[in-house]
Parts: sequence; C-alpha cells; structure tokens
Amino acid sequence: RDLTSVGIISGPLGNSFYQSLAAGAEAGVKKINPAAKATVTSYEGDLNKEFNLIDSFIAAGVDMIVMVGADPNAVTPVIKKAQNNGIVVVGMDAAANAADANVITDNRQGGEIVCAHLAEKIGGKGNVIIINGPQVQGVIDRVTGCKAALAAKPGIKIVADKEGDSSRDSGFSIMQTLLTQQADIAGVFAISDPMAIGADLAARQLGRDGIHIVGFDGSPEIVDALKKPTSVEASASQNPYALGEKAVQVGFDILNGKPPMEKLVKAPTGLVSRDNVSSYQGWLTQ
Amino acid sequence: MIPVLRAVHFDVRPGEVHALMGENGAGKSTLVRIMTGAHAPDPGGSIFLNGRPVVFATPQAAQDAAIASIYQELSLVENLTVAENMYLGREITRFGHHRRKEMERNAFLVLAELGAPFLPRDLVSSLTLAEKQLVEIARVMLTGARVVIMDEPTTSLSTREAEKLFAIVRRLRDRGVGVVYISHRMEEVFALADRVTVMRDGRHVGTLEKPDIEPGRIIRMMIGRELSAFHDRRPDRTSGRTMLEVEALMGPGLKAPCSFTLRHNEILGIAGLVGAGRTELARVISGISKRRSGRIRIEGADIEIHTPRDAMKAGIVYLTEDRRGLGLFLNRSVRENINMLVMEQDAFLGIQRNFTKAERRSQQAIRAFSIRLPEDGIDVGLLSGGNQQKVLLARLLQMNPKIVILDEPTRGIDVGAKASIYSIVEGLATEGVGVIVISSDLPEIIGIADRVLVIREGVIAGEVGTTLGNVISEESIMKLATQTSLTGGQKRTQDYV
Amino acid sequence: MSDRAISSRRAANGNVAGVRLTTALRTLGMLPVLLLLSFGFFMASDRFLTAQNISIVLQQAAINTVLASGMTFVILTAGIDLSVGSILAAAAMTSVWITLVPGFEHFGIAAGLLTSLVFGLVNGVMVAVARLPPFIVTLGMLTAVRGIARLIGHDKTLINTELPFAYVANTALFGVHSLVLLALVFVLISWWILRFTVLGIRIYAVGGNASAARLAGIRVWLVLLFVYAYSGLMSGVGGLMSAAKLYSANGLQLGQAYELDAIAAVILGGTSFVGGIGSIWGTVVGAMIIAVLTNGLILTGVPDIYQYIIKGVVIVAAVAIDRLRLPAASGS
Amino acid sequence: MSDRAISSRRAANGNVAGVRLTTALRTLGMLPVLLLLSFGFFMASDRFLTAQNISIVLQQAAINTVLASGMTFVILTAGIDLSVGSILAAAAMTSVWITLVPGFEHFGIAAGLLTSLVFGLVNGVMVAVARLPPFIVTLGMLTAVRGIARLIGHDKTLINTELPFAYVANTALFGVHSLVLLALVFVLISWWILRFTVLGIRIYAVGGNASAARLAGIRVWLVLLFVYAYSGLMSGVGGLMSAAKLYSANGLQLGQAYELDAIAAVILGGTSFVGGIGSIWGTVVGAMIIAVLTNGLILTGVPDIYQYIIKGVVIVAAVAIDRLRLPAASGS
Ligand SMILES: Nc1ncnc2c1ncn2[C@@H]1O[C@H](COP(=O)(O)OP(=O)(O)OP(=O)(O)O)[C@@H](O)[C@H]1O
Ligand SMILES: Nc1ncnc2c1ncn2[C@@H]1O[C@H](COP(=O)(O)OP(=O)(O)OP(=O)(O)O)[C@@H](O)[C@H]1O
Ligand SMILES: [Mg+2]
Ligand SMILES: [Mg+2]
Repeated sequence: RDLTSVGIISGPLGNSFYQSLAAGAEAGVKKINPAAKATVTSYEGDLNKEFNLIDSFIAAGVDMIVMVGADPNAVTPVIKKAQNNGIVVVGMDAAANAADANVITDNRQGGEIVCAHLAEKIGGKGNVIIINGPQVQGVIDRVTGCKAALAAKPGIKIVADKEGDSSRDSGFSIMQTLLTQQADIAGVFAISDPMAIGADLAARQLGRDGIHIVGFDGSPEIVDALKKPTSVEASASQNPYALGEKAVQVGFDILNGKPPMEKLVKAPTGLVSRDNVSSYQGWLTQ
Repeated sequence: MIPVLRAVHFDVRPGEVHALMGENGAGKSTLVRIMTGAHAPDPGGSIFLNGRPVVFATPQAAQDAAIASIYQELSLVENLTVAENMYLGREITRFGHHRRKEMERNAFLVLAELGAPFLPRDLVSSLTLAEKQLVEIARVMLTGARVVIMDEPTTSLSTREAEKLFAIVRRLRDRGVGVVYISHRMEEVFALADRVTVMRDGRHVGTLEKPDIEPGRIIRMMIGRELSAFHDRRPDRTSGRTMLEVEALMGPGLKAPCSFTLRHNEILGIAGLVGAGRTELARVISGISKRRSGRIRIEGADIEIHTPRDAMKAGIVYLTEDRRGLGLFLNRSVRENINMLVMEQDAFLGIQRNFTKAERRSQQAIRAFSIRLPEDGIDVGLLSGGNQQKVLLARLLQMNPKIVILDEPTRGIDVGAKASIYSIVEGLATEGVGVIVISSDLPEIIGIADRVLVIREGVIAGEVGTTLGNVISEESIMKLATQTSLTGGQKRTQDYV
Repeated sequence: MSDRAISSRRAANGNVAGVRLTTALRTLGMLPVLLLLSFGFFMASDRFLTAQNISIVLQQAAINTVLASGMTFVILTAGIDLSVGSILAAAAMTSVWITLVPGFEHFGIAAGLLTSLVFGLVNGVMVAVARLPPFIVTLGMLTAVRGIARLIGHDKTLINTELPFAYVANTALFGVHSLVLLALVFVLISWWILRFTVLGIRIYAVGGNASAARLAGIRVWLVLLFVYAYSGLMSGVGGLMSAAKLYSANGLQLGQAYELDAIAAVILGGTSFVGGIGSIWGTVVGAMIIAVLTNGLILTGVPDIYQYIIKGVVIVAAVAIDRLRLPAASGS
Repeated sequence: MSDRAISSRRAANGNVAGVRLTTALRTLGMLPVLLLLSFGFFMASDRFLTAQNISIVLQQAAINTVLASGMTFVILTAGIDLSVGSILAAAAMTSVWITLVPGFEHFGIAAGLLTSLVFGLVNGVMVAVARLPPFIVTLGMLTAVRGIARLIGHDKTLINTELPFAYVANTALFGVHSLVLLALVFVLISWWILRFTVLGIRIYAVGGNASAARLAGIRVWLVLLFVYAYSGLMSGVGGLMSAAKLYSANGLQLGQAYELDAIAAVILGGTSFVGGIGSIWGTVVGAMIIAVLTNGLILTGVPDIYQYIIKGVVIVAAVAIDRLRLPAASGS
C-alpha cells in the first residue's frame, strides 16, 4: 500500500522538542511519498483532545497515525477504534500500549546517565533537588531513573521534589523559592531543559555559585548554556527528529505487512555535557 | 415600523416655562430624548437653536449647545459621590486633574439652596429616591444651560422640596433660560407654566397661551373627554376591625419606636418630607429591611417577618417607590411581570406552568389599569414610565393581599389613570383590605386617606384625621412634618464653608 | 441597551408577528453563522459533510454542550462557574475508581454524579448563602477540586477496560451515538426547566434584577443554590461521558480549560453576562460553532499555529456578524 | 448592594471622619487577610520572613501586579480582559526577536510595548466601537494572539543571552529589585489616573452606569478604548519584564493562564465585576496574597497535590474572612 495521508499528534508544539519530533515525522512521510499529506497537531496535555483528534483523523481517512500518547493505557480504546478502521497507529516519544509499534526514548536510562553525571560532579554527596514535571509516563520514568542513580551514592540526599510545567518561567520561580528554603544545595535535576535553564538563571541571580544543574532533552538552548559559564553541567540528549522519522518508517513497514521485530523500539539517550558539547550534533527541525 | 412621534412641533422661548402634557405613553419623554441627543430623530424632523438648525447625534452635542435635562428615569452613577455626579461630564479641572474640593464646595452651595438633607461627599447609592431626584435638579442648576428640560422632576418630592424647585424654575426663567416642564400634577403646571403644549399618541394636539390655561380644557385635549378633577368623597369606613398592629417597631432609618394600627376597610396615609423615613417604615414592615425590635400583629396574631416572602405569606404586599431598581424585571415581558407573584398558583407542583391562566390574568390587568401597549409579550422596560407603574401595581394586586402598602403609588401617572387608580384603591378598602398609602403629593393624600400618619426625621410626629378631632388638611400635615430641629444639619455644613 | 430597546420596540409597534419573529431570531442566535461556517468547511474539504464526520462533530460537541447547559443557568443569574473542568475530572476519577473497588462496580455513575453534585452545592452555598463573589469562589474550587481529583487517583491514570458504564459512550440508538443522545436529553431538560417551570422564570428574574426578585418574594439564595448545583451536576455528567469514552480518567489531564469553551459557547449563544437574557438553544448553537471550527480546521489540514489564529478570529467575527445581522439580539 | 449603601450612609450621617474611615477600610481591603496569611507562614517556616525571601515574593508578584493593574481598569468598567497572557507572550516574543535583528538591538522595549498597545487597541476598538461583548472579544484574542506569538518565533524559543534590556529585571536600586520598582511605578501611575484625573472619575462612571455616563456627555467609547489599550500596554510591560528575567521568550508557554491570576488579584482586592467599585491598592494586596500563598506553600514543603487544595481553599477563605470583617465592603 502506498502512503497518502498521515495524522501526526505531537506534544505541545511551542516546545522545540515536540516540534522537532513532528518535523521528523513529517519528513519521514515526505521521504516515503512526497505527495502524501501530513497533518501536524498537538494533544496539548488533554486526554479528551487526543481522542477527538484521532476521531477526526479517522473521519479524514488517514492511512496512519503517529502519536505521542497522553497515557500509555488510557488511549487504548481509541487506538483500537482507529485500527478497526484499517489505520496503523504508531506511538512515538511516549508509548501507547495498544499501538502497532512504539518508538520511544529510553527515559529511564536517560535519567540514570544524567543523574550519574550529576552525582559525580557533586562528589557523591550533598543535597539534591528535583524539579519535576507533569506526571506523565515519560517524566515519571526520568525521575525513576534519576533516583535510582542517585540512590547509588549514600551521601546524596534528595531534599525537595517540586512540580513545574516544563517552562523556563516555572523552573525559575521554583528554583528561586527552593533556594530560599534550602541553605545548602549541591545539585539539581530538572526533567526538561527549559526548567534547567530557568533554575540556572535563578541561581545566578541569587548569587548562589557551586550548584550543579542537569537537564533532560539535549535541546539547542542547553547546548548554548553548556558553552557558557553557567551552572548547567549536562543533559540527556534525545533525538526527536530521528524518533519521528523512525516512527513513520516503522508504521509504513507495518502497513506493508512488515512488522518490526520488537513492538517497542527504544532509542537510548546520550549524555551531552560540558566536555563533549562541541561535538554534539543537536536537534534537527528541517 | 410605527414611529412613536409623528410630526411634533414644539418650541421654547427664552425666559419662559413651557409645560408639556399628555397621557402616559403620549411621547413626552421620547421628545425630550430627541431634543437632548439621547435618541436620533427620524429623517425629516429637525431641531432649531436660535433659528439655526442643529443636529444632536450624542448627548454631548446637546450639552455643548447648552441644553441640560433631567430625565424621567434617574440617570445617576450610584457608585460616585453626589458632587461627582453633579459635575459628571464637565468636571472642573486643571491639567487633567479634577479639583475635588472646589467641586464639592460649589455643590454644597447648590444643595443648600435646595435644602437637600445630604452632603456632596455622600455616595449616591446611599440616598433615597427623592434625594436622588434632588441631585438631578442640583446638577442642572450647575450648568449654565440656556434650555433646561425637566421630565417629571417632582414625582417623589414632597411639597416643601417642590416649592423650592418652583422657586428655582422661576429664577431660571427670569434669567432668560427656556424651561421645558413635564408633569402630571396640574397644580404645578398652573403655578409655573407660561404656555402649555399637549400631546396625544405622539401627535401635537395644541398649545395654549397663559390666559387659556385651564384644567378642563387641558384634560379634554389630553384624553379627549371630560373628567371630574378629583374623585368623590368616599363613604365613611372608619368602623372596621383592627387589621394590622405595629408595636414599637425599630429599624434602619427609624429614630424612635413606631407604633400604629390599621383597620379593615381603612386607607391610612403616611406623609412626611423627603427622607423622613416613610419608606423605611414600610420596608421594615414588609421584611425588606431588618427589624431591630418591635412586634407586628395581623388580625390579632403575632407575625414573624424576616423577608419579603414572609410578609407576602402573611398577606402584606409592598409597592416600591423605585419601580425600575427594585420593582420591575425590565427585560422580561409585561405578562411575566404581572404574573410574577402568583406563578406558583398557576403551576402544577411548581413545575409545569399554565400559560393560559397567565395570559388571561395579564389581559384582565391591562384592561383594569388601562395599560397602553401593543401586546403583553413586549419587555416591560419599553413601556412609558406611567405604564410601568401600572404594571407594577397590577402585579401586587394579583396576590389578593390583606394589607397593601403603596409607596408613591401614582408616581408619574397621568390624570386620567390616577383617577382609576384611586378608585381601585378605594375598591380594595371597601372589600376589607387594609391600605397604607405613602405619598409626597399632599392633595392626593388628603383626597384619599381616612387618617394620616405624619413622620418626621424617623419618628412618628402625630396623626391627623376627622375622627381624631383635627381635619386632614395641608396645614395640619405640614405643621407636624416640619417642626425640625436644625442642630444636626448645621454642624455638618462646617466642613464645607 | 437602548439600541436594542429601540429596534425591538419597532418590531413590537409594527405588529405582533413582528415580536414573535424578533424573539425567534434572538433564540436562533448564531445559527446563520454556524451554517456559514459549515458551508465554508464543506467547500474546503469534501470529507466535512460526510455522515461519519457529522457524527464525530456531534460527539465532540457533546461534553461541552452538557457543561455549557449548566453554565447557561449560572450565567443567566449573572454568575459564573470556573470550576466545571475540575469537577468533571473529579467526577470522572470517582466514578472509575468506584468501579475498580470489588463489589461496587455498579456504583460508578452514582458516585460520579454524587461527587459533582456535592461540589456544585459547595459552590452554591458559598455564592448563595455566604454571598461571596462567584468568580473567586469557583476559581478557588477550580484549583482545590483539581487537587482533589489528582488525589483520588494518587496522581495516576485510573483505567478500567471493563468499565460497567462504558455503554454511556459506546452505543447508538437509531444510528445516533449515545453521547449525542445524552447531550440532547440534558439540553431538553434544561430547556424545559427554563421554559416551563416556575423555577425557570425565577432564574431569569434573579439574573435580571436580584433585588427586585427578593422584593417579589423569591428566595434568591435558593435559586442561586440550584443553578450552581445544577452546573456541578452537569459537570459530573460530562465527567461520566468522558470516563466512559476513555475507559479511564486522569485527575490532571481531564477537563483542563474546559470552562473557557463552555463559557464561550454560552456567550456565543447570546446569553448575556449581565444576567437575565439568553436561551439554551443559543448555547447549543454556540457549542456547535466551537466544535465545527475545531474539527473543520483539523480536517482541512490547517497548521496548528494558524488554527489558533483562525479560531480566535472566527470567534470574534461570529459575534460581530451576529451584531450586524440583528443589532437587537445582543445584550452586551 | 443595599447593605453597603446603608452602612456608608450611616457613616455619612454620623460624620465626615466616619466616611473616611469606611473608605480607608474598604481600600485596605484584604490587608488583614494578607497579614494573617503571612503570619501563618512565618510560624510554619523560619525562612519565610527573611529579607531574601521577601524580596523573592515581591519579585514573583511583580508581573502579576502589573497585569492586574491594567485589569483593574478594565474590570472597573464592568469589562474583562482574558487576552493579557497572550499579549504578554506576543510582546515578549517581539521584543526579544527585534533584539536579535542586527542593527535593531536597542528597539526591543519599543517594539514590545508597541505590539502590546496595538493588541490592546484592537480589543478596545471591538469592545468600545463595535460594541461586542468583552468576554468573547478577549477570548478570541487570547486564542488568536497566542497563535501570533508562536508565529513570531516560528514556534521556537527565542533566546538572547546578551539581551540589551536585561537590566529591566536584573538591577537593584537602594536594595530593591528592578522588577519590584517597575511594578511600583506602574501601580502609582494607575493610582494617579484613577484617583486624580478626570479620566479616572469617568472610568468609575462608565462602570457604574454606562447609560447615565453617556447622557452626562461622556464619550463612553473613548473611556473603554483607553482601558483596553492600557490593559494591553500593561501586558506588554509584563512581557518585557518576563523576557528580561528569562533572557528569552517562548510563544506557547509564556503567560499561559495569567489572566486567571490577574483577575483573581483584582477581585480579591475588592473590585467588583459589576463595575464602578474598586481600587488599585486592593489589587496590589490581592496580587500579594496570591504570591505569598504560592511562595509559602513551596517554602513549607507542602506536597504538590495538597498545594492545589490549600491554595483553592485559602482563596475562598480570604474573601469569606473579608466578608465577615467588613460586610459593607463587598459589592458582590
Ligand atoms: N426605546 C423606545 N423605542 C420605541 N418606543 C418606545 C421606546 N421607549 C418608549 N417607547 C414607546 O413610546 C411611547 C411614548 O413613550 P414616552 O416615554 O415618551 O411617554 P411619556 O409621554 O413620557 O409617558 P409618561 O407620562 O408615562 O412618562 C410609549 O408607547 C412607549 O412604549
Ligand atoms: N438604604 C439606606 N440606608 C441607610 N439610610 C437610608 C437608606 N435609605 C434612606 N436612608 C435614610 O433613612 C431616612 C429615611 O429614608 P426614607 O426613604 O424612608 O424616606 P422617605 O420618607 O420615604 O422619603 P423619600 O422617599 O421621599 O426620600 C433618611 O434619612 C434617608 O437618608
Ligand atoms: Mg415620560
Ligand atoms: Mg420614600
């Protein structure tokens, strides 16, 4: 079968990660069939909206849907419905268990490596705070991975775990307040890069040196921060563009009767740090 | 589309008082609104000022041409002070700053001239309706207008304030201002007017010069038939059983415990000056204001009244003086407004409403009160002032109450309709209902009441009535109403002069 | 105000039929705008006017329509209810949670409705009895109930693939989807209350002039209590519909910002914030406009960013067209 | 309404000093509640009342205070402005973007303010001239301007680590942070306009009774145009403050749901939705309550979910306490 129309459901598109993801998926479609129509949308953190989008795609008669699942299991019914309409559904970035396949970042592994790096930077001891995010599976995995890595060093204590909304602004204000609350902080793990940078700005504004901050994503802005004299030390780098592209490719194969060996394709993250940032390739959006 | 006004000619000369008369809904207020730029006239009509045609697209344009007006429906901003309202739209300023002190001082002088019992710095929302009307008058006095239009300025003023207003009107006239004066009170028109123009159904019926002004003639022009000026003396009804006993009642606005009784068949008048506390007394009795102490008994039984609903259950209904603010639901239909109090009776278990009954009731009321409207489905807010008043009155009487308290019942009602309202009130009394009439219109109270309670500064100052030995007359009432103690008022003036 | 008065008066003076026509037009509200919009999308995409897509649009409008019905009551009394989205989430969470408790599987619907009714009553008591400003009260509840919704599931998604009340969102009667039928039922109930009951008239009366209503012996507080409770209950119905559709509930993700869509539907439908003016059918049309717009923009493949811009512009244009069409109808 | 009237009149009947006291109490508004709240947090955490934390609370309140000042004007005219968050984002995006264009580095502030003023004027024209309902107009703008803000940066975060106007958020004068100073300046300007200028009286007049204001010869449309433009401009100031603080701007994330906080501050501060009643100092206290609450809850280490619940409850409790304290002050 040929690919004529694809529905892409990404996360909040103002976040460059999801943009790169969507751009990758779109490029994947064009690579297979330059004439195919790819509609990019976002579920904007709303389960109901994700259902509605998929319903609309079913009505629009797409061949394939690649989507960021709002919840691994909660989206099952509507995915089933799409599949019953002969549509191939592939999860990307966050797994949807009912999808024909999933292409995701190994968030747990990312949390582990970046927090291991953090532990090393602070010398294996001291107080660490976690700037958490919206409680979706990917975020939960990151924090789990991070906590596991930190637990390996008995000298490290997690003294605060606060939820932000993944924006620079919320990273900034949470950090501001937490720095007041905690006299002694050695390290910070923020579940996304914008919040890591917000935290860095707050720390510098309050003149608190010697804090080590790590983020997650490997976004362009973290690259910039890593090249400058900031408190940011590292980030777990994902490759959203490749994720999107891969998801479409996997879907196309399924469409043509060639399912992948594993239903869950996990892409490992790399570590981008002060040491290797100059050689880090970064995200693509085109 | 049928226009409200049809080819009306009207002119005011400098230095005259030109009275405008006509039945409720004749189009007087509409004419005022057109002359002041609040409404646009239809093409074809024009306004001339000093012989030159002018176009008032906005009220501002009319103001710039030195035309000022008091609208029939109060147009004050409740949340501002008296002084701010008086200067609204033409504040005294320097570099964009307003000069509060100066405005308040000027306002004070004008208010003092009117004998207003409040201060420039009071919030308008804390004033009674009559006091608000004084603010409107004071506001017009502040402008240097060449034409002043007053649309029923005295509907809730008592004789004393009205007298002051007349003096002001005469002074304006002597200064060369043209005054347009609209009123349903004949005495005022005779006392003031140099010319009278009568309108009917949006048409110009005729204009009378001073020597021709004569009640019978005006009434004939207004309603097209004769009318006996005042209704006949009622039969003696002073012997009924006691209906309502009010004992040592205290509440906001009442300065001393109030006690009085009302009998079946009786029409009890309550008179007093503006702000004397007549309305407050009625509000406490009918559960609108909180009762602080005292007792209310109906037909001998103690009644607990905390809300208007309690009062209604006990058979007391109250006609508010503020029909637009507290009475009507302006954007609901006339029919719904008339049926509002009895809706539950029309509905099966309060759920399915019976629309036929409601329709019948409202048609009946429209006939009984001769309410003029195209059909009862239109919003009550679109009726003329007088017709709105009739709707409100009609609504109350649907309840078959035991006791009716009417606060300024004929506010803004034309001569013809007044007579029919008086006979309705008399009819109620004859049927055994206890009626309390609060009115600032002394001839009205004298004409209708069996006994008059006079209130002064929150205290019942006394009673007049034939059976009490003193005759009901303007003198006997005013004597009780005006024995003021000036101390309070004088102290307050010191802040301003 | 006065413009409105004048022209509607003109009709009245003209003839009685004139009044009826004006009233009907006012009730129809934005229907012409809805048709225009649909026609536009029909021209742009041949998939828009298929039976399947129409059914989807109706389904997507269903939850918002139910919420907006309750909201209509509240706004008619010159109030506002910002907490509908959070109450929806809390009701959905409770209902799914109860179905997961062995032995209570069949109490899901009851539990969800009860939860929403209780929160609605809390709103009502604070507005009607304590006389606090509705905006602040329901804003507080928006926040607090969101927290409670998350707490119910310990911040996790509750899933029940065997949801006993799944039929609520997964059956069809005479070819009409159950969500749509449900919305229709609640619209009809709301219409009946407003049109035929004494309570209905009192809601309009309280909104039109609360102090006059008190003087007319209406227990204003009772009316207010009712409308907030009703709006709460409608949110609960919305929550059940959502849970049944999703076979799951999530305290964080469900119903975020739904209050804006519900309010927009009500106001687009010609109900005035001033209170006392409006109708349920207008609200239905308003909800349909929002749903058609969202669906049509996706269907025609407009990029996400432009969807925002177009959606915003269309919403404003809709009321502007309405104003042009019938200056009488709008009670700004 | 009538309660309020009664007691203020009572004071007036009593003496002039009485009026002043009542007015002062009303202006103070929720200050006692703010103090109570602060005292509570002081007891719970010894870090709350440190100089550093107070400075942080003030900084965190700054942007919302500026937005809420503009919002106060709008709500005083019985309107509402839901678009402040989106305009903030658009202004921030424009200002950062311009600083990235070679040769235009120093036009950032001007560009940001101009953008916000234009959007404010668009709101104003639609409300004041076209007389569309403010809620729908600004809801449409909330959506459309959000799209434009995203479009400006092609949906990316714009970053300028060398932001020329970074001093806006990163300097201090006499130990007071520049964000706080800026907020203070705009509060004073707003206060001055409302208290001393003719425009101020007219804003209250239009809010109190628009038709009376019109009959008094006030150009109501001009007053309305001004308040929406002013609110837009304040959003722009907020956008610059935000951009300067973060050295960047993001069209999607900045200012999301800020309108709710701004409106909450205004209403907590005693300004009434009915229009015509309220003051800017009340708004400042309202904004401080929100900031103290958010900061205090994090500082005392309350878990996230419970923070929601507590925040919601405290907001409602605050108005309830206010009602108990001074039944006169509240214009429901
Ligand atoms: N805005 C309006 N548009 C159209 N007709 C109106 C409007 N307002 C009032 N009318 C109608 O115009 C007629 C004249 O009304 P108007 O208020 O001028 O009467 P009026 O002579 O002042 O009566 P009253 O003595 O009762 O005050 C009435 O039938 C009224 O219903
Ligand atoms: N809402 C109110 N709150 C407090 N005081 C009031 C209020 N309304 C009126 N008053 C005061 O109570 C007193 C009595 O007012 P009331 O309305 O009973 O007067 P009234 O005799 O009916 O006169 P009128 O209605 O002609 O002004 C006046 O001093 C008035 O200023
Ligand atoms: Mg009139
Ligand atoms: Mg009175």
